[in-house]
Amino acid sequence: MASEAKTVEAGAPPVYHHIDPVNAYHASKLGMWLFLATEILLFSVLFSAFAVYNWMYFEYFHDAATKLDWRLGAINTAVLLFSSYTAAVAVYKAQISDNRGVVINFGISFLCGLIFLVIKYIEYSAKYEHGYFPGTSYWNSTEFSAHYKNYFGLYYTMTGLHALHVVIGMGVLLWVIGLARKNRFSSRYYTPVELGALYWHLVDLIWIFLFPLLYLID
Amino acid sequence: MAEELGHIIHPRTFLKVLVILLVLTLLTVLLSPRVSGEMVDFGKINIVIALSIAIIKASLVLSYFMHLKFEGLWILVYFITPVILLLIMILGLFIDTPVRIDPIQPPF
Amino acid sequence: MDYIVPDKVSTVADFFDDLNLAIFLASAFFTVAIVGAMLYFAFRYRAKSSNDITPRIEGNHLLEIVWTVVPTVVVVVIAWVGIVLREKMFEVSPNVIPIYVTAWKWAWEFRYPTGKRTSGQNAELVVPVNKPVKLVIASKDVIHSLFIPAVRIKQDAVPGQLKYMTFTALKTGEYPIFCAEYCGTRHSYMMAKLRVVSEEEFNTWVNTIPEKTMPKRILGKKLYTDLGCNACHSVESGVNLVGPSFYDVFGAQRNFKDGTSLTADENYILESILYPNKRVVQGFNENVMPSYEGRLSQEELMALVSFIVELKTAPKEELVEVVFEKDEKIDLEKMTPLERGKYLYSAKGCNACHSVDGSQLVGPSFKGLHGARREFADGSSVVADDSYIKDSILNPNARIVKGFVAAMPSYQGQLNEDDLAGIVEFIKSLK
Amino acid sequence: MGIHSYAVDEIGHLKENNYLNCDKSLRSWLFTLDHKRIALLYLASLLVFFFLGGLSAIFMRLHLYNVEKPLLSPDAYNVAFTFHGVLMIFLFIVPGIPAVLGNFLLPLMIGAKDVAFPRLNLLSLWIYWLGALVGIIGIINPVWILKYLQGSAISQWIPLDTGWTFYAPYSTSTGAGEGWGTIMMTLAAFILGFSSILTGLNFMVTIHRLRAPGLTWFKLPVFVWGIYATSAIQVLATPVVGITLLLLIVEKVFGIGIFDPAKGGDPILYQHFFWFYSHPVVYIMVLPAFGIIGEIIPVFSRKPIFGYTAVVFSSVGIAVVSFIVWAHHMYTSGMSPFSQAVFSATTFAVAVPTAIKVFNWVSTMYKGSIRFDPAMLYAMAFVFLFMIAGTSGIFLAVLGLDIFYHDTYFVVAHFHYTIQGGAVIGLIAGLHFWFPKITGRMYNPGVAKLAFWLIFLGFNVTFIPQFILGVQGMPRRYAFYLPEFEPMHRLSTFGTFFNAFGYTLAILNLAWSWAFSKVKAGANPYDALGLEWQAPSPPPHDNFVVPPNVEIGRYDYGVPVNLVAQKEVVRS
Repeated sequence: MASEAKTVEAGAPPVYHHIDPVNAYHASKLGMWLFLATEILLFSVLFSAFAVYNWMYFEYFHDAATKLDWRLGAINTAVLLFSSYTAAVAVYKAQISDNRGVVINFGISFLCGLIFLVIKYIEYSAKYEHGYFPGTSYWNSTEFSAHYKNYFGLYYTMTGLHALHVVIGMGVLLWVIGLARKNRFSSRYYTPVELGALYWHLVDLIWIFLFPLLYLID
Repeated sequence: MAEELGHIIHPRTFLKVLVILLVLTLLTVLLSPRVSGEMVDFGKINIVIALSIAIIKASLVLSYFMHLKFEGLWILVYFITPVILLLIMILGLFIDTPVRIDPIQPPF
Repeated sequence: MDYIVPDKVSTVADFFDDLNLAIFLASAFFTVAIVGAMLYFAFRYRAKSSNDITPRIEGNHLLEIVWTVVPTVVVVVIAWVGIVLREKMFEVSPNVIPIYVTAWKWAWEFRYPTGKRTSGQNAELVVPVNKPVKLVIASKDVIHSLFIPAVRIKQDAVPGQLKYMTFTALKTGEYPIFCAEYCGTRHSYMMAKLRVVSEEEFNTWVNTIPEKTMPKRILGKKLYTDLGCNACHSVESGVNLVGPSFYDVFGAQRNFKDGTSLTADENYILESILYPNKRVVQGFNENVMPSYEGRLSQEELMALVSFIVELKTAPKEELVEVVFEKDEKIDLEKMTPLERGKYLYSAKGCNACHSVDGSQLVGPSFKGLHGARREFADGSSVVADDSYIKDSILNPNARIVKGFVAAMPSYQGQLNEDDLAGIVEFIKSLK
Repeated sequence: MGIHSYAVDEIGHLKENNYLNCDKSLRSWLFTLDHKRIALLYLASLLVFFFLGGLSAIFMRLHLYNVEKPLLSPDAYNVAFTFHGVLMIFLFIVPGIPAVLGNFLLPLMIGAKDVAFPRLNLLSLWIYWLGALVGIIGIINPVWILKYLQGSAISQWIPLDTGWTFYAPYSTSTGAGEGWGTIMMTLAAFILGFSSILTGLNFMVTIHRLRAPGLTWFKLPVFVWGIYATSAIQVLATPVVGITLLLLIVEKVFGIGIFDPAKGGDPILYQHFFWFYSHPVVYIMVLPAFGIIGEIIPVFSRKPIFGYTAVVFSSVGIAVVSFIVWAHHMYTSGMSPFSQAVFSATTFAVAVPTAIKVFNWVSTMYKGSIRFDPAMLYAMAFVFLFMIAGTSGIFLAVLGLDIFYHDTYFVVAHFHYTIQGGAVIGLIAGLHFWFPKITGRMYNPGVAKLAFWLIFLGFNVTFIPQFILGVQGMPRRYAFYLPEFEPMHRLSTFGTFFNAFGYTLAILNLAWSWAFSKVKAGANPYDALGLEWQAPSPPPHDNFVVPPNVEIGRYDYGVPVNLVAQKEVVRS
């Protein structure tokens, strides 16, 4: 009974009983932007908590921030920017019905995501050796103040949640690559490509603000 | 048919935007006292510099990579509203937390 | 409205009640007017037939403008007056008496600059009449809120921060103090009293501090019974009740469950009062003794430690007199069984482990115990009658109720038949 | 896929092949993509949680009837009020009107066949059920049952007792069930938040993209505007509480000290983030109710709604202003005096649009031809109850008065008048008004009116005494009180039974009439104007047999030709 999206032939938009294809495209994009709004709000709470604590306990946060390695942060920023570029190119390829182009570009983005996670893993393990743990209860030395430990608490929460979104973004990219390999897209139907790219751009957007705030504050 | 769907931007423009973004990232890194020492240390203004460059980068990604420049009005509204709410939240917190004066510590 | 509103005690109360009444009258007027208009329209324009001809009124710009501007003006005025009232409430006048209030899970504590302290169930905020007072409020664990309805002011006690509240009492008398921010099990029992007294009475009250006048050891002895230590720690050498006897602690070698050991000195005694479960002596079980951290002031801790340290050196008769001094003076025979049981309940330290208001301490609560079915750890169960209560006082470890630890000392030989009957009578009265 | 042939009889009733009996298998119900069926599944789950929440409320009131011989121990009372708060808010009233009447009526009112993303709509329903399951487990706290069976002391492990606000130091340090209860319940609230976000997102895109051709923004019904404003708040406010509760969980699991003062955090920061969501959420609850009342009063007064643009702009205005007022819940929590003054000022900006709405409803009835159908009785009762709710809100918004009234029974009475007097009476009114459209049958008006009077009287007798308790200075969430508060508590408990019995009677009347009533309802039983009345009742899967005629203005009562035109549409 439910009018499932029946794919007639490659590249044709799915047919729904309640909405015509062009309207469906614009509706999906509108819905995606709304979802991006909720993601921005999700991170805005972390940003404002960080801003408040940074203002109140500036000295602690300042010396804690020196423990971070800004070189790895900078590389990560470059990696994500490049993956954002390839995601945008992938959308262009989909718009000109070049499914192979989509697979290649989203593949590159996926790899960049992987590199980002590897660098993140290196950073986290470096911190674990130095004994900077997320929770205040794990610290072995007691001469650090609670606010000093909180910096790392916030650092792990923000970068951890961002890394989780990178993983979700990579999952979305894989799903779209899967469809593109069955050359599902054409200039008449490329909504999943556009939505996947939008989500990936958001993940990059969040990191653009995370990098200076966490790594370079003084 | 394709034109009705979404606006098409040629990868050449994407490449130009990518280059500008990488340059801006380099600029942010160079301008931070942590990296290039006291020469650029202007105290509190550093945060403002870093954030403004980040805002420029973000607006570049938004308008070109995410086609926001060529979208309808409503999508722009849906993007601006959470940013305004972020500012309201930060403003609401900052008129309370830093301005809160607690009485003195009792003598014993 | 006056018989409902709590008594007006502080200078702010009048301003508060007038604003309160003014807004009440304004709201009542608007409500009656609008609902009245609605009811009038409803009956005046009742449907006569199924298709009456009704005028096509889409709106009326003038009317809409009026009823937007008028509420805005009214509301702005009220907001401004409200802000002025708040400023008056928290306005600190120059020569003010500071009182330090500390809230912890389910009790208030009021400390005065002269060192006078009241806390726990008999916490009392004593304030001179017509003199401004400033309360500096802190909390030890979760958010509480000092609420004095008679003064019309409330201020949260936030842990890790200090808040203040100030008022000038105009009328003497006793008024309730509540905790207004939910803080756990006994949130509704966390009450205290505000006692407004004359200037002279306040000065005498503030300066009579029992702790200061007594020698440390005597204060230690008073705390030893007040806090119920006597229920688990005896003061004769070798008599171990639930906990080790105090007599042979100081200077002795203590070896602990985790294999470590040290000679007991003042710091060890102080630490085991504040954090008893950190180091438990072999042969005793942990998670029995409650921590006294935050419930005793510095002097009281020092007094208790010095009492334990000087047990060996103190003259014997002062010690003996110390412990049993209460029995001789009060002649048990003349009391009724109920009074006797009630007196023994605190004298023998039962209050340390068994509450009378249903709340959970180390042992089961006495409230509603008599006549209730008791299931034991070994699965059997019996209705708690007189013989069961007597039996569990004399040899408590024979049958342990499910969910409790075998921690009760046996009172064999310390209580005679009448004492037991008295205690049973007292428990029966706690329905 | 052309339009099916539907046997619509002369009064617009569709016997076969309507959305209810077109496919009766359980699978077709649980995996339905039809917005009408999803609405009914939501309604069924909501009513279950409504009665569970009501039950815990009755236990509390019985306990408070006589505190000398208490029915519950202090712990049990804390669990009861947490149960009541969490169930009623997260599981009943927040999804409440948007999920039930919003889902059912939105596509009908804008002439669409379904919501924009039907599969997302089904996903929201399933996420709601998952959240409810996790929530119930969180509250009952199986760890507690396991340990109780193993014979350990009861008091160490009690079910969730932090109240629906989960305030930071209490919920992170002690917390119920060694943290199990709090973690599970905050996780459940996070999941339910997702369902709320996705529903809001769905409705906003539907209103943007799926309006019937010719239906411009200012021809939309007032209810659709209410749903649009509510969805905007749902989408923009819920993520904030989602991440705040996630931070609470992270804090308990990893020991990070963001909100816990023992670890260097600031508990007032938690209150800021929590109330940033929790004030807009009270407008999620009440804005759809404003929409429903804005639909009912014009129909039964046969008059267009007075000042349509004013009502629309006040709905959107409330949604906008609701984001800048959150800290009036925290006046006494130790905020800086300046921020208290600022938030007190912004709070009054919310009072004005609400007042405008009430004035507009009452003026709609001027010179109308008013029929006292049960739905109209509820609507008029709503106006009265909301006048009391609004004015008592003024008391709490005034900074000086709130220092006294915060966390007393005055607040309890105020928010019950706004939520129960507002949102729940709005939901019941909507269910009665659109009952013929949902089920194709008419309910028994006599029993409905009896249930109305029971609810109205019981509600007032329950909560007017609580206003007086508030003035006397009785704090809220108390399991024990001083003797001077006793008479009012007894009166309040006396009223609770009528209130509870009234709701049960109203719901049973609707259920019974759906199952057994012989009276078939036509497409337009009230001769009302509006797109949803042009669909047969109960509507088929694709909602409309004949493409809806948008030219007939929704509020053009008093113009006879429209009514006649309206009747033709249904039959052809």
